[in-house]
Amino acid sequence: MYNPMELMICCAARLLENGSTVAVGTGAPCAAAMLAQRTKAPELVTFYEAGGVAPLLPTMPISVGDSRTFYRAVMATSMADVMETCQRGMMDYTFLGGAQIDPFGNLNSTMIGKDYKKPKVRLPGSGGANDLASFCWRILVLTNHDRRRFVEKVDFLTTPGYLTGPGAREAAGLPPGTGPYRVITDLAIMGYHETTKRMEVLNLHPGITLEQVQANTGFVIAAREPLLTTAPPSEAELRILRDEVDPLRYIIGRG
Amino acid sequence: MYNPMELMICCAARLLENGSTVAVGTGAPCAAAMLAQRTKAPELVTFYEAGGVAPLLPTMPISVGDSRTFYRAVMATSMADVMETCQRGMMDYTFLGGAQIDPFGNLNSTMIGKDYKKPKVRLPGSGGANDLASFCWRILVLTNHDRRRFVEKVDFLTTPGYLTGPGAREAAGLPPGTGPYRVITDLAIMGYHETTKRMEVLNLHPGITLEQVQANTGFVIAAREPLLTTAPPSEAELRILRDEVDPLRYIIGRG
Amino acid sequence: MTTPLSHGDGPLYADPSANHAREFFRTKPRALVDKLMSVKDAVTCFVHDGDYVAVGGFGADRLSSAVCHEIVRQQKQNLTLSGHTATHDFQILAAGNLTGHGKLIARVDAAYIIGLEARGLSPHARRVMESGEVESTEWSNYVLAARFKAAAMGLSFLPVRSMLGTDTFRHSAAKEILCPFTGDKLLAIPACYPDVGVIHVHEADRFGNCRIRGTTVADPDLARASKKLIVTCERLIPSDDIRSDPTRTVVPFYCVDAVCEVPFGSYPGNMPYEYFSDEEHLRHWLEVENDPVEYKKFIDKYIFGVSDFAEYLQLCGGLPRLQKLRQEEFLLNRGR
Amino acid sequence: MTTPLSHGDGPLYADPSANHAREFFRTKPRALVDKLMSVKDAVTCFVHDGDYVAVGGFGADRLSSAVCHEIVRQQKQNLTLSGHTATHDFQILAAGNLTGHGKLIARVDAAYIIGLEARGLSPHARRVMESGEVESTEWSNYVLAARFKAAAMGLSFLPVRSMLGTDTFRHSAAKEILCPFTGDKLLAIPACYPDVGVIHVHEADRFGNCRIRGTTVADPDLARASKKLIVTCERLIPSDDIRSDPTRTVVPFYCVDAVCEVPFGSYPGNMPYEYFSDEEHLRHWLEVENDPVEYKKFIDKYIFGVSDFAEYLQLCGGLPRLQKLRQEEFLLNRGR
Repeated sequence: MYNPMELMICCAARLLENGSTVAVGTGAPCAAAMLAQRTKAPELVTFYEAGGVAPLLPTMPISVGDSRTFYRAVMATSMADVMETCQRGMMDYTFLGGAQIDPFGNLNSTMIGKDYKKPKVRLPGSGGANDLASFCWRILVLTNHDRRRFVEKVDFLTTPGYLTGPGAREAAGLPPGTGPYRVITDLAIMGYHETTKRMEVLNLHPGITLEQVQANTGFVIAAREPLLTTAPPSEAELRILRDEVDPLRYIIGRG
Repeated sequence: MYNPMELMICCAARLLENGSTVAVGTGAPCAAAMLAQRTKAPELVTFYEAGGVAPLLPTMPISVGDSRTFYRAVMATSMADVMETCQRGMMDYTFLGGAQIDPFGNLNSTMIGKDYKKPKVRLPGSGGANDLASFCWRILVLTNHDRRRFVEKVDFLTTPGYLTGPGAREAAGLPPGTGPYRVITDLAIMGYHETTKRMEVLNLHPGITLEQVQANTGFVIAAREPLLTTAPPSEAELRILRDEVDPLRYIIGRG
Repeated sequence: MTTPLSHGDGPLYADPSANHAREFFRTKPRALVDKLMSVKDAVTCFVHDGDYVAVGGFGADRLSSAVCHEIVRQQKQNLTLSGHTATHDFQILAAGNLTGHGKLIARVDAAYIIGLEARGLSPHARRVMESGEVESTEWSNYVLAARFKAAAMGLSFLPVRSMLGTDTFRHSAAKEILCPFTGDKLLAIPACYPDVGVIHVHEADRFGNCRIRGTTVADPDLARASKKLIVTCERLIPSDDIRSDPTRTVVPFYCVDAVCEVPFGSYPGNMPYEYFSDEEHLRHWLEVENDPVEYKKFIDKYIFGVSDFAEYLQLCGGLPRLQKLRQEEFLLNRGR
Repeated sequence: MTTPLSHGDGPLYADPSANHAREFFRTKPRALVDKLMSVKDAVTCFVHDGDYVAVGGFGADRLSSAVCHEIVRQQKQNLTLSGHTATHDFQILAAGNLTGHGKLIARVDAAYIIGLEARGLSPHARRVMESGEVESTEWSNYVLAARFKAAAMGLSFLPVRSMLGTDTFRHSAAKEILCPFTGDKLLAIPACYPDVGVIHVHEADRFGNCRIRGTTVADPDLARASKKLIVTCERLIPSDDIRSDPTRTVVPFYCVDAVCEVPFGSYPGNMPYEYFSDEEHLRHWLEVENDPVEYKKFIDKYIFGVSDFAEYLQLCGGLPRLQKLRQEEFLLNRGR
């Protein structure tokens, strides 16, 4: 048995190639990177926005800048150095999230409402998300799947996905070849259509139907053929995740 | 008794105000800064282009980047940090030199000849001189006085003085309020006319006449009234210079 | 290029002119003089109503909590804040808004505000931002860091490649430009020269030469960019120590206006290699903010009710509590 | 602005495109793998005819002499050099020109070349530059450092405020621009992404994580800017040492392609905290250059006549000589 959070973390971990670089944050993405390093990607190199490079985490960080993020790291540097390493084209993956995501993978973490000067709900803003989504080659999103989150149009486009569609990132001046790659939820794994750049379902998690995914998505979502079923977490994955990565169940306890 | 180099170093040292900053190199400028620190400007802060800040020199550096330039320094940093400190407006003085200097204080350290592609004599180039002359508030030149060096027009304008005259630095985009300040030679101390920005004689060294200065200058040079006579080195200055600053006579031995 | 270049519509809160900054820096004192003073005096002397204030560290990590408390305690008004990874710092300073002490925060360059990362959002900071009494302009973390970098370099702008195509750009004060060499579209961001910078470091001498262990975040650039800089340090060290290893100096004395020795000065935040964050206290602070009446009591007790940061530390459990956090930082409490 | 914006007429030797560089960096290996190899293998693998080569340090200070010798020994052809404070490095590499080994230096971005600071000018390097066989473009030291910085930042250009109004600008490949915020005239300089960078550091682990003591000059930016990077180090250290104090790492492994342990690898230059420069040897080198026949014998003996840098050190006096230079560095010879 496993819970949805455990499955999501396993899915994310499987996407990270060995010998690649990933800018991670706290929480589930951090757990995914740790799991990847202990399974198929021992040479995965993790970066933390505040300056930590390739730490050997003794425990889950609470902040992207706390001392765990450079515990036995190879380098403790500046935010600019990490971000410019991304801007230079050295960062393969990043994990992002947001209050809203649209069919093109655009993210909102700034505000809910219509009037910027008087938001219904003020959220933190971009943080480093806009930068990482602009610079890194492949954007991964880990999030729960519900209609309030998966919306046709975000209230505020904080962080760029494919913007208005094919070619829009390049036209805006963003580095070519970058963009949203996968969205991993408690229901499915989504990718983006090669030509339309709209989100589409690639994998359904065990027991989940495409109808369920559509019902929990606030825009029309297609499936890429052949539609696959996510492999459940292996015993080895679960053991490592539970015993080594998150023994205190900070993250997987939320699943 | 003293030699011309000793006098030049004393003149330079007297110009440096206490509590000010100066970007220095090796040789006479370094000796001048050391002498100033031991006389009227104990709080003079020295910077070396390669990254040394406020060292306590155990001996004369051979290179602007050698380990003496950050011996017991308060900071050993990067060239960019030092240069950007200058660009930010924090550097009061810099010492520069060159194979040629013109009436507006423009310097040539790149080449002698007419054809850039086939120089008669190739020289090192700007080094950091162009940057320091662009960024620092007051440019000081320490040099021997002869007609081949003081020319109407430099073969190559490596490093900016007042360029073509009043307003030219600002029109070129250089930071306002900066520019050549004093030229100290074995004959005299020159400044620049407030409105024409042309070099003019301020002080004659003891025993030197204005005619001698003109005879050794390849352009017409006026004198500012009242024309002063340089005070000879005091006994205290000479003692410190000879016993503490340059006991091995590396610099003053050349005078 | 067929599409015209666009620019953000947000207000610009700090003069990006390098020439104006140079005029200021020309007059900034450069001598190696003693700058040791109390946090109270430093804030009195160097933080003025209406100032643009930038706080270093990364949210609650290596944060100068002591200076943030003192700014609130002295009821500074009408400040503009740089919201560069602002977490607990923003939360502390927001205590100067909507609590009967006037309006401390008037404007914010927002990249990350009102949140405390994984800990959740600050209810009071949200109330402040949703009240409409604080103006804001949007940026990203890197761009705010790069705005300090532009200033540290003595420039009026730098190009970057983020924010393009987004509402973050639309609500910023950035401008699109074309690279003069490649023709590529880039974002020009204005330099940010704060009136006052505030950083917390591990060690400093009385002249202001500073050492930081671990990540520097944006502090070296922020320090160089700031017209005036207040440094708090865990430990004052002899200047001889600084000179014995100048490689370790990351902020030089000539950037610094005040040096204040504040042991545990990042509490309740994490000070790398010194003590971990006090998550209980931070959780309590977040919880109490849910009720404005309770919250007012809370800040009356912890900020306005004490005369300095040392008293605040006493209220929070004093040395025994700090010893526990030190053990947590060094993982000495594991398996117990 | 009434005067039109101008630009330098000099050729640009390195592609400033950040997008092209990103395509390269996308494929650059990132794993923590063993990169230990000989200098000979490093130069064979990573320096190719026609490459743009950038050498770190400050002239003879913290110079990777070993790699410069090996490039000459392997008779690499048609290189472009970054002449950023190039003193003894330029002097060594110029041995590949006008000495019967083809043309090693074909182009140079010149900020400081052919001189050895207070030691005087190199007669042979001058002959090379005055022969007309080497093309050049003019820059300043800071601008070349800033061109590396632009590349390290992943940009195609940066603005600076020097070179304006001079022949240095006229013979450069820079361009005037106006600040989009202030309207001030600035100089846009193209990013420089060298094909190969070469640096000498105090300590490195086998993956390429590097520590430098003392001034870093432009090396951290040069390392990040370079598509391939050769590191020589005084001492190889365990990776555990690196991880025990990550604050001290100034160049991370993912920038590095080759790690070569070369004790005294900066000889005859100065390696701060290790050994001082061998001024006698440098003076001898300068003097012998006056006579092209003697000079040819000299480089035949010291460069072409040895198989590696260790043999060169032996020829120069070996350990006893190096011990003397170590005492000089630490001022242990004073009063003797």
